[in-house]
Amino acid sequence: MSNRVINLLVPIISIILGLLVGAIVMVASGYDPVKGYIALFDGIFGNVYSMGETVRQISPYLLAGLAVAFAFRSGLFNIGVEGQLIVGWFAAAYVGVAFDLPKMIHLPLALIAAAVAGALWGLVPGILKATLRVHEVIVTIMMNYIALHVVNALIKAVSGSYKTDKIHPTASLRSEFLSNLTNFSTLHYGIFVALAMVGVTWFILEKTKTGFELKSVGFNDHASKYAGMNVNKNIVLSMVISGALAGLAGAMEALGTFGYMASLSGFTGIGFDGIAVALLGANTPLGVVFGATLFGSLKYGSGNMPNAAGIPLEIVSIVIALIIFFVASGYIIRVALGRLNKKKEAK
Amino acid sequence: ACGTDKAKDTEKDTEKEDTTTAPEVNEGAISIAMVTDTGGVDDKSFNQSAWKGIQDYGKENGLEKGDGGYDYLTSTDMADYEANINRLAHRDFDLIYGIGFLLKDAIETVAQQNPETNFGLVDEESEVANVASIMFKEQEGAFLAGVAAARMTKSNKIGFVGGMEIPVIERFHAGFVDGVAAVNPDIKVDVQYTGNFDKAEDGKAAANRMYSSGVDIIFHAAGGTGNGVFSEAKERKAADKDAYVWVIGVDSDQYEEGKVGDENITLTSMLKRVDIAVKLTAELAAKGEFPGGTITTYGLADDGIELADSRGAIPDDILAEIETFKEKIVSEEIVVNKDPKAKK
Amino acid sequence: MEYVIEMLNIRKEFGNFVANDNITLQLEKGEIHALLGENGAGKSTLMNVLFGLYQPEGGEIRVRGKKVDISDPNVANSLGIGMVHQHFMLVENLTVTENIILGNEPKKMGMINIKDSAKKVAEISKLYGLDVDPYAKIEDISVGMQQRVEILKTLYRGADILIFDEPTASLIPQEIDELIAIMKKLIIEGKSIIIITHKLQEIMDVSDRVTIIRKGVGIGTVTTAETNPEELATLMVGRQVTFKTEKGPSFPTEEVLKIQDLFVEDYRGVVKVKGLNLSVRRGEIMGIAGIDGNGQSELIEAITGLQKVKSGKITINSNDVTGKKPRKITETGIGHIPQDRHKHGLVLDFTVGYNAVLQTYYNKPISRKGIMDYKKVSEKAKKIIEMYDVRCQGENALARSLSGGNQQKLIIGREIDRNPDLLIAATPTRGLDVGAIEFIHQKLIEQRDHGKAVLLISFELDEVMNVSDRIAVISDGKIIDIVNPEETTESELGLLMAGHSKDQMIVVGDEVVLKEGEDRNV
Amino acid sequence: MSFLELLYFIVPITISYAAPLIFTSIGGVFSERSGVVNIGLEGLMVMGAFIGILFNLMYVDTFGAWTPWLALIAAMLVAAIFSILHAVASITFRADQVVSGVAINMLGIAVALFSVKMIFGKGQTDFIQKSIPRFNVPILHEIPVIGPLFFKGIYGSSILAIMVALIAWFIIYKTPFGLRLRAVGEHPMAADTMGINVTRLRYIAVIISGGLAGIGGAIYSQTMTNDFGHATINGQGFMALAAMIFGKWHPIGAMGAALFFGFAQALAISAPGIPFLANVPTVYLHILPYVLTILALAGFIGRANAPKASGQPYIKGKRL
Ligand SMILES: Nc1ncnc2c1ncn2[C@@H]1O[C@H](COP(=O)(O)OP(=O)(O)OP(=O)(O)O)[C@@H](O)[C@H]1O
Ligand SMILES: Nc1ncnc2c1ncn2[C@@H]1O[C@H](COP(=O)(O)OP(=O)(O)OP(=O)(O)O)[C@@H](O)[C@H]1O
Ligand SMILES: [Mg+2]
Ligand SMILES: [Mg+2]
Repeated sequence: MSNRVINLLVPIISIILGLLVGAIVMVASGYDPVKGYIALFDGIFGNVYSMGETVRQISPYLLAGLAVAFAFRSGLFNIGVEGQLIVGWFAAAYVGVAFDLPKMIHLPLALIAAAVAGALWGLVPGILKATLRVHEVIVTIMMNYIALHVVNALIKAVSGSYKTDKIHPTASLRSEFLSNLTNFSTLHYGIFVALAMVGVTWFILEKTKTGFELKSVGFNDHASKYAGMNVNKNIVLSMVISGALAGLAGAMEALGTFGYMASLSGFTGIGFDGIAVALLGANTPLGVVFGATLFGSLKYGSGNMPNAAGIPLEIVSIVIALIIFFVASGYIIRVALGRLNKKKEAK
Repeated sequence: ACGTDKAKDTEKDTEKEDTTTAPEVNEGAISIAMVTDTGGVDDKSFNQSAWKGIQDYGKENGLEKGDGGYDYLTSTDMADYEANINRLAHRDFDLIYGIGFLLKDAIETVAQQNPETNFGLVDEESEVANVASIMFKEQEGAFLAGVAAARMTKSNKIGFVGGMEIPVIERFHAGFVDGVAAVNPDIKVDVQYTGNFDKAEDGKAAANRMYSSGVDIIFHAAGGTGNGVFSEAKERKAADKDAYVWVIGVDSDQYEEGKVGDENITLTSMLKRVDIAVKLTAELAAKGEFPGGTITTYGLADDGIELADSRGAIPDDILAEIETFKEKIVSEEIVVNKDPKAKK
Repeated sequence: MEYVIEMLNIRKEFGNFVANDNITLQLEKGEIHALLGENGAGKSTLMNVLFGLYQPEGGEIRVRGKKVDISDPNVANSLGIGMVHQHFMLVENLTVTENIILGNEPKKMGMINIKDSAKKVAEISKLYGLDVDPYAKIEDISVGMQQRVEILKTLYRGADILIFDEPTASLIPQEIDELIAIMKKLIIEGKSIIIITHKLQEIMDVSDRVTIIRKGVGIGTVTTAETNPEELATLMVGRQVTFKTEKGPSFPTEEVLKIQDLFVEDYRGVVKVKGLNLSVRRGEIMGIAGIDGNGQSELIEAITGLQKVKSGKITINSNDVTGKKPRKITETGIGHIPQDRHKHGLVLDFTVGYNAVLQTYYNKPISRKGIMDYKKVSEKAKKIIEMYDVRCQGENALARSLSGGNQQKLIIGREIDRNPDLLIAATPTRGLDVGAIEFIHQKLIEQRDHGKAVLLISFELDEVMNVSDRIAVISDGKIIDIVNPEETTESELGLLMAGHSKDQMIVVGDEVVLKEGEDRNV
Repeated sequence: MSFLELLYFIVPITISYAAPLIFTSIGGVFSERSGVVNIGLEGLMVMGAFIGILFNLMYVDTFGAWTPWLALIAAMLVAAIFSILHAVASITFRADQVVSGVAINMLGIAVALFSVKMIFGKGQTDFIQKSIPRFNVPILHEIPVIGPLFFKGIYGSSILAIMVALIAWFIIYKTPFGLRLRAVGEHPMAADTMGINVTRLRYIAVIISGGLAGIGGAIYSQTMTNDFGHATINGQGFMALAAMIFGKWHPIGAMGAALFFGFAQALAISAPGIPFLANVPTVYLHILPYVLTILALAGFIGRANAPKASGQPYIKGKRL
């Protein structure tokens, strides 16, 4: 087995193991796992509508995952993606409602607004870390709550109600074409924005000198300083870019899925799931595509389990968590594969 | 629209006939389903109540849980709303409810895509032709709660703990303050919004502050945060059997929640009978009188809103007085304020 | 003769790589036994096997004649084997005592009995003449002191067989002398010692016998008294090695670096450089000799812009660089081989290629308009790998996977390749075998011969004397004298480093000593 | 409210807010001091909150007034067992510790809710009848000022929390176990050469953190909500994580940070009773605790350094 094959096998084996344990749990609690998994499969691939929704669900996960991964690569743990997403959501919705512009300008403007809002939210922990060495984990956790309350107040202030008006069609990512293609699903152009950002982050990290610096700082800030890099600037930059990506994830909701923003009674969870997505993908942009696809599909498809099989959807969360465990424990799977390999060679 | 659906429905029912032994299926019955908001179907609040209405309708008409009968789907986050409604639409239910104001856009979107299906929306107003909006005059019930509180208080200090400042909660708030003022304008209502529905510790601290400052009755409209209000009151009661502390529950009868040994600190609860409204709307639809495109507002007049049995906590004379106020509201002699900021 | 340790035909594999191939080592009671080999020959591996950190694939170990299975360090400890590791195994934020008693703590009512422990530590250290403060934190004490703690750790556990893995690599000359004295004392107390070192003179000075390994294979054991450094080097490397690096006369030209009245504080805010003046010219190697902690690090950091200058002026190629950003300064023509290669010299999780461009990645041709050209990175890396003989599995190998010597060669290659007018080399050969040292010295001299300036900071008198054209002696933050190595002896230099001026000394035979009445203020 | 009345109100609330956080963050201290990052505290708290309520409901008839306390023990045990998953993944299987922690968080809430649905047939449990009571500490509560501040109407669990912080300090800084723990988190290879079983020690530390987080969750559910549902533990674990970092990986520091969070929260909630805060728009009050925390960090707490080896699996013989 080549390294490549093993790298591919590890996630596949993890998924199978996760599903297997999930099946055992289902049997143990009196459900029919076959029926359950058929429902799950149908929920993801059953028809064009579900496929459309699945892809739609993947878009924000892609961006949230990229945001976490990007910060990780420069040695920062951004738990604040959630808050950055919320402010991005609001900013995009606000621009979508407040302006009347041609689509060519309006949509990009709304997207940029979301990115900028997220970036600003990332700027605070970035600056505090760079200047005062305040741990970014605490600050980003706090910024999440601040985002939640501030945005709720802002929604009320600008709309006088619990939610913003609908955005103008000129700012919308929704597409008649995609929707018709998928039997009225909410699939929107956001997926292309998200994929484009996968390309952009990959480019930044792997091709630019900024990416080189960010990674260098992430691995060894002392050596980076010796090499003449501005470590503090890179810390701030990393948080800002990460925040911008998270803000764009919010734009997916504002301009695509919902077309407005309503007061949130709690976190969306997308930001936290982004941590899992990023780490499943080993913090590389391409890996994030894998993580987001897995996560988004299972998350969306799980809705069909109570629907079609009467199985509580928590079972899918259990399966997802197990898959994460197994992927993370890839080392042991590799060891097992290695042994298997040796035995085969011996024969 | 209903006619065609019914044809399909009876087909299904006959298919089912041989596998199940459904007791006298009402031929004219329609299949109904609902999508919860993120509270889930047993939130002890309007989701639970709506589900009760749907079950009641189903049982009365001999329907089974599942396709062609009645069912629900739980939403775990906002993105689930539309997907869930769509799932139910794909399963050909005749009438699909969205429970909670947050589901408005999702209901409208799917309704427009499925003009043949009927939809119900609770707590929000929609003008889409195949959507029946069900609204409640929470302020009217809150008003009566206010009357009860104002009469029962010994300290002349009353509290209101709200969750987030959103229109529904503000209706509770406004009505309650109105009701208190109607009895005794000198009583100050201590109002506090915690900004969340899921932080019991905040509800608890707010209640603690209020009780500590002399408040003896608190009306909460704060979901899970309200749990904290109850736990604070119960602790006070547990510590001192003679403590005079009360909580007024919301949405469903929260009597069970108020038990402290043999005592109970739930004064009463303001009930929002989503179940009645949901069932009624289904019955109309079955008769071909589905109120699509219109807004039906339930209040004291049609028992859509009421106070729960206080189980003796409120003496009869006060109950009588509450009844008088109720009649005045029903007869529109009193129009209850529904916006706390619109000071009269 | 009685053997306390017999390692017979030890074989240790890492994957497909054989690090120890049937090596035999026998330690006599009461002897100091040296283990010699090039970097990566397998010395540390062999000792780690003895200490129970690695399990051998073949061979057997006998301790005091009895066959043993040393499955983990606990077993080694109970057999009386203690090891002072190449990289210190000390927990930096714990105290000396805590580090010593770790894993074997005296208790009193469930609590650690720190008082008694400290007392016991003090007792042992007195017995063996190891001077330490039991309550000091490791991060606050000198490297020499840390090493004494390591030795105490083994003695505290009652070890009578001690393994020293490159104990002298990071010590200053005085500390080395002290260590040798300590070792001799330990032998008198009945201990037996295995020592690994790359310094042949040390082997000649302390050891009774020497076992040599080359590329994982045991070459044999010789008696020290019957051999000489030249023979040892030949046995170790497998070819003739020159010791005195060949170097022609220097032809200094114009001034590259000029430092005037420089004052610098360290990171704690203590003034460490106190009015230092220095001038370095093209075509010369200026050595800086001094005892560690006399301002060398701060001087380098000030020149390279990593530490703020309190007052004074630094010019490079007539550009005033005082207070400039590190990169600005680098660009005026400085190359820098930092003292701590892991912390400052390399990004260990980057590939060799990335590390090769760590100073130049932002310029053409490596990057254009902010875009990296990774083909160019590979080309550059390959060039450095070839020219500087960096042994690794290609430019895509992680820097972490290189041996220390090869990591150092990579840094040197990277810095020299930029063709700097001034190359600052801080302890560039620490921990390297003689072959590698020879190679690095050659490179420094080549730089000089190409008309560049080199500033060499080293704690090894040998190195400063052999390589420098002039030696500036630093003491207490000032250059107290500049001497010509041809006209100076090591002892004279030693006294200068200790802060004495030349007119306090006289020549007695071929030794320089202090005049009568002058205190030795070490 | 007079100033003193305000204090009489704020101080006890501060302490009761802080108690679950103190337990959980000290759990975090143990784990991270041994070199294992535990971002799964949230999931472990969820487990504890659930088991606490479940036990309480099931055995209240058997154990009467002792039930909530025994429920704490049950929660501790189950959460400790649950945390073994994290230990196995991140210590033995060398998983990325953050990933494993994230999985613990997902799994905790999913397993708890799934069980609730299995057992109760609905989304949340019933209400418990015996929650953790408040009481007046005999004699002490009569001391003027101090009495009402610290000894009147307090939870036994709060006293327990403060005791646990002190005990944790004692264990970590005074006992052999603590010394080894710190060594392992700082330089596992050094500890290994001293004959300390790094793996075993890390397992123990992670299990302790699970147990403490379990108690934290059970205290929360048995004092605040009195039932268990999907939103019972909502970010408390992350706040505990923040408290641990804020407290610089020191048990007393973590306790201080938890108390600070509690104080900020109590201050925000009591604002309507404080004259100069009464008319502040609510949004400012809602963000007050979080803003105060950031300011405190930026203002005077400054840099904190995690244990050096935290986050890295220990692999014998790996070059440094
Ligand atoms: N953990 C390991 N995994 C794989 N290979 C290793 C490991 N440790 C050592 N080696 C291999 O064993 C060889 C011997 O390494 P060792 O550390 O024993 O060298 P050494 O003689 O101590 O060198 P130096 O003099 O530089 O300290 C190395 O060249 C390396 O290839
Ligand atoms: N953990 C490891 N994994 C893979 N290779 C290793 C490992 N440890 C050591 N090596 C290999 O060991 C070789 C030399 O290692 P070694 O520790 O002997 O370096 P060194 O020459 O002793 O450096 P120094 O003494 O300066 O630290 C390298 O070529 C490297 O590939
Ligand atoms: Mg080595
Ligand atoms: Mg070695």
